[in-house]
Amino acid sequence: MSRGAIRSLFLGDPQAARVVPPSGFTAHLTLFVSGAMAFLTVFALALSLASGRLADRWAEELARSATLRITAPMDQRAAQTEAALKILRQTPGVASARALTKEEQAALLAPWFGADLQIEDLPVPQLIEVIDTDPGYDAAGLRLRLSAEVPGAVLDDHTRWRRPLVDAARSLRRLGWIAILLIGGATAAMITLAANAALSANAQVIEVLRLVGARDRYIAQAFVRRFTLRAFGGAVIGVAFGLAGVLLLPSASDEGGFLTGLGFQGLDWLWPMLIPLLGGGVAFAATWLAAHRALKGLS
Amino acid sequence: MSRGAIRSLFLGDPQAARVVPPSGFTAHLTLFVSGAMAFLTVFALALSLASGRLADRWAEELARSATLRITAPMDQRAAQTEAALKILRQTPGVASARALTKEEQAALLAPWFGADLQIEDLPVPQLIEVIDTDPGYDAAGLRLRLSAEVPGAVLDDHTRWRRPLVDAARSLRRLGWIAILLIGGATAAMITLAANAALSANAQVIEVLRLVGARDRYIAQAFVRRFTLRAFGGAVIGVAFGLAGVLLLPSASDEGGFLTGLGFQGLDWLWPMLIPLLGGGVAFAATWLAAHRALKGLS
Amino acid sequence: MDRGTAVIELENVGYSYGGGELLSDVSIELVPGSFHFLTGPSGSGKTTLLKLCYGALLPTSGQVRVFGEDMRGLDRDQMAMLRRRIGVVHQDCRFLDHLPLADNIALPLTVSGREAEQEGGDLKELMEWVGLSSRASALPPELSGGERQRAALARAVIMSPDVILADEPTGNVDWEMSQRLLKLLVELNKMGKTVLIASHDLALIRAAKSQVSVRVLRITNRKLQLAGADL
Amino acid sequence: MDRGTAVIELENVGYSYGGGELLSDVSIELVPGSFHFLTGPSGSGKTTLLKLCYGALLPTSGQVRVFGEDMRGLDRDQMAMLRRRIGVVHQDCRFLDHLPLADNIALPLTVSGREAEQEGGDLKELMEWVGLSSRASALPPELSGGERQRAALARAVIMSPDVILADEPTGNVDWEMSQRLLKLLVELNKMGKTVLIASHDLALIRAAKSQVSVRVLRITNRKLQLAGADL
Ligand SMILES: Nc1ncnc2c1ncn2[C@@H]1O[C@H](COP(=O)(O)OP(=O)(O)OP(=O)(O)O)[C@@H](O)[C@H]1O
Ligand SMILES: Nc1ncnc2c1ncn2[C@@H]1O[C@H](COP(=O)(O)OP(=O)(O)OP(=O)(O)O)[C@@H](O)[C@H]1O
Ligand SMILES: [Mg+2]
Ligand SMILES: [Mg+2]
Repeated sequence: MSRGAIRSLFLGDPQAARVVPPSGFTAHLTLFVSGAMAFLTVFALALSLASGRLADRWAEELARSATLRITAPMDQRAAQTEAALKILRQTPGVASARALTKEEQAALLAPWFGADLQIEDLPVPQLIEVIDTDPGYDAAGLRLRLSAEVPGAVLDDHTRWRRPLVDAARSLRRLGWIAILLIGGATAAMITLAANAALSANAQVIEVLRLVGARDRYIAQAFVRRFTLRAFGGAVIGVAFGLAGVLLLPSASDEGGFLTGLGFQGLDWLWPMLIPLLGGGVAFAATWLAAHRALKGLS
Repeated sequence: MSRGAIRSLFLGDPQAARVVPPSGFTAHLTLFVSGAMAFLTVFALALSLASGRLADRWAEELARSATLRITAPMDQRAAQTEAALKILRQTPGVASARALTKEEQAALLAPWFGADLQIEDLPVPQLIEVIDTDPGYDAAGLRLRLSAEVPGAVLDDHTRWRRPLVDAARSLRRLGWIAILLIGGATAAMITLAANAALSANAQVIEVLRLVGARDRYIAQAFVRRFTLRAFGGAVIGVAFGLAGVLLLPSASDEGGFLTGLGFQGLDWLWPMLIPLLGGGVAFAATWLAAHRALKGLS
Repeated sequence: MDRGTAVIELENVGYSYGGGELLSDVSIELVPGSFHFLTGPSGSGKTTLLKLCYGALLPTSGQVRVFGEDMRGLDRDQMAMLRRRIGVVHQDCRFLDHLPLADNIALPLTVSGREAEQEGGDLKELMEWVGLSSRASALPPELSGGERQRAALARAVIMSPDVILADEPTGNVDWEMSQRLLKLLVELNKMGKTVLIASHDLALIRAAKSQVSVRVLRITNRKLQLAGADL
Repeated sequence: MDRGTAVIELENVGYSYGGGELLSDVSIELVPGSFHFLTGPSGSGKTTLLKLCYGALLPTSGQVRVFGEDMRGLDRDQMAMLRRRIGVVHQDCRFLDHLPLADNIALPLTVSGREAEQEGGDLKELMEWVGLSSRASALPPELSGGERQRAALARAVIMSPDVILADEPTGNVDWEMSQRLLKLLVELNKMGKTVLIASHDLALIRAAKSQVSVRVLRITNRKLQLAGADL
């Protein structure tokens, strides 16, 4: 396909456009397929992006993955805490370790003892937040060392609880992308088939045009132009409806976690804009190939 | 459409079947559309059912929705607990109220103080689990009454935290059903358009048949039969692939919450079986209408 | 000509495609066993008149009765049944392009539920007569123009219908072949079939006159007239 | 007949659709300004021979040269260009069914990028000549068989091509109209165009002979022969 052909595709030749019958069911089919699939793609995209965001957030939280709990008589507590922090800082795979302040501990316990808890009154253990690096530390080794040097320390590894959630969010995101791929593939196949159906329904048009001396490019262009614009237009409509639908969904809330946050944020809005371009591109390629295959059968 | 016509649709008339050209792009299109959409429907169905299960589970947990916390000096605690339970039992909208045992409280606190906690050593408040009926109780009124009669009682209403999650799961389920409706509608429209496209591509066949004295039913049946079987077959293949895909997803785990549990359970397996029947039904109706509309144009 | 006996009867028929009237006040009766030619300049309405006779068009005024029944009163199934008693050769012969020629010629048998095999002998003989035996398994798009016309005639007569309406059945065949086709129609006519042929071919009409008693109808100025013996 | 001057030249051409050979060892040269008729029984290969001449088919053996160029060596765009210099009337005239007749007749101008309006005068005159002025805005499916043939002829000559190949152009028109069409072709021939007409219509050939010097080619037994003066 030469540049000239692409240019004239968009500038258009009103004469060439007329030689293709204006309408028919395959025309509506193309428009509709393109629209409906674009609509579905917008939703799948919203799902993928939302679960991607969730997975990222959870994965980040997962980094603060362990808590060290030091239960010791009040007088030994500070010393043991110091010792534990020292050990943690020496442990490879631990990014940082920090003793929680009284206020932080009180906030964590609030659901149990009320917000007006006087933490000093309670024999509450000291908590240490452990943030590990990506490959992580050797939990068994750390436990062994702690049990020797800081008898009151218990390592509570949250990873076990959160990892599956992150995996789940990631698998939801993967599901979303798979859906997008499937929808995209199905759309491409349907547009290709519709283009082929339209071309074989118009076999006589092609034959007549060839008979009176039309060049391949002229014939192909008339069809390609029509189908590309149709698929593009259908996708634009579909995306518009899809975005409207996404906007109508209950909006994100802090309390609701990710599920209600099924929308687009920031630059995400650019993604749906790609859909019509891709749809048009697929239609362009499919029709161009179909037209040239149809033409090859004629001398 | 008479019963005889439906019967002969499935028994089939090999002669009548031959008069329709065997194949072509619209044939592949129908098969493909039906298959791809069935495939997507299986996933949307899996998503809906999984989030439906989740919403149900969460909604059920929501029923145990409130905790009453009694912080009082050890000697008054039993009396205040009794008083609070009495008030709760009198409160309309409270289904049941029950003081947690020591063991239950210890289990709840385990993440904080370790499993070997001696709860007697701690000034831990007594917790009362309140299960409310569906319309719920008047939280403000209850608080007022409690503050008067049981000064150490604090009502902690979990509903505020869980309700949005249940809403979210419900909205995911709704999203799934909307997707199914959209996919179903799109499929119906595409099959209708494909049937119309095939019939208009076969206008000459219909004309010739009518000319040589074929009755409407004979002509319509040949098309209807072919399209119904095609849509049905495509959907069967699509559902098979879809189920295979769902089975290949990471399986449900207790830890991972609902997200990895995107599968079918028990009788749910019957739902996907409906898809080919619906697909075939849509194709049947669409082709029957299209054929009769096409025939009406001819004398 | 008694009313009841006419196979096809047009009474004050007028027809218009939407613009001016194309045919007006046309009345004819085709009695069983009659042999008519229909002539007239190109575009005068011969094909239209034939279409009125087999119900592809309904008259805008007047009445068409076929086998004694008013066309307007027939439902679609009755119309289909009527078509089985009328063999039509279309001017632009159309076929089922995906079926071999033999199946196409046997199509009227197929759609009326009669076994093509049963009448296999007839089919073979007929294809022999129109010179298509060697092309029996060819698809219609692989046929020459004349072969298509012959196939259309064969398809029209395979059910041995009571009436044969042929629109320009010899426009694309050579003289010898057109004599053969004429002979076939004359034989059928002698067996009592009613024949109506639209044709420009004066030589053909003359040849027919020498074999059978023929009436020539001519469309001039939207009217149908019986042509004199001057042909 | 000098080699270089022939417009269409077939040299030992053979053609087969896959079965037995349909044409074999055919050699002709059409010089500019010649007027040929092509006859032969139905199914003998007239349409096939014409298709070889305008490149719709390529010979299975031998060579076809048009305007001095070997058909086999042309790419698709060159073939399109060649078609603009050859006007073809197909036996089954096909049109763009969604465009009115006038646009269909002007189609060769449209696809070659020439403004139909510019040649509007020619178009109108031509449509007048073939008697289709009143049907200018009709769609092709609304035309009678004869009207389609006349439209196909008009479309074939609108570009005033160097060669006109017509396949049975008068099969569906009445005698008077066929005389008009013949006159058009004779006039074009007198302007130096090469004309080749496949036809069964002996009367037409005789009429042409009286107006212009005509050669009659006949296909018999897969060979092309120059028919004697016995016609
Ligand atoms: N595409 C094709 N495939 C196979 N056979 C073909 C094809 N086209 C034509 N034929 C056969 O080739 C022979 C010659 O066909 P052609 O159309 O050239 O005949 P013709 O001389 O034009 O006949 P007519 O006068 O009937 O138009 C016929 O027997 C025809 O059936
Ligand atoms: N569907 C239609 N809509 C409008 N006009 C039509 C339609 N069909 C035919 N006509 C017009 O009606 C007139 C008569 O057509 P008809 O086909 O009956 O002519 P005919 O006598 O068979 O001609 P020919 O000898 O050329 O076949 C023509 O001028 C034609 O253009
Ligand atoms: Mg006609
Ligand atoms: Mg021919």
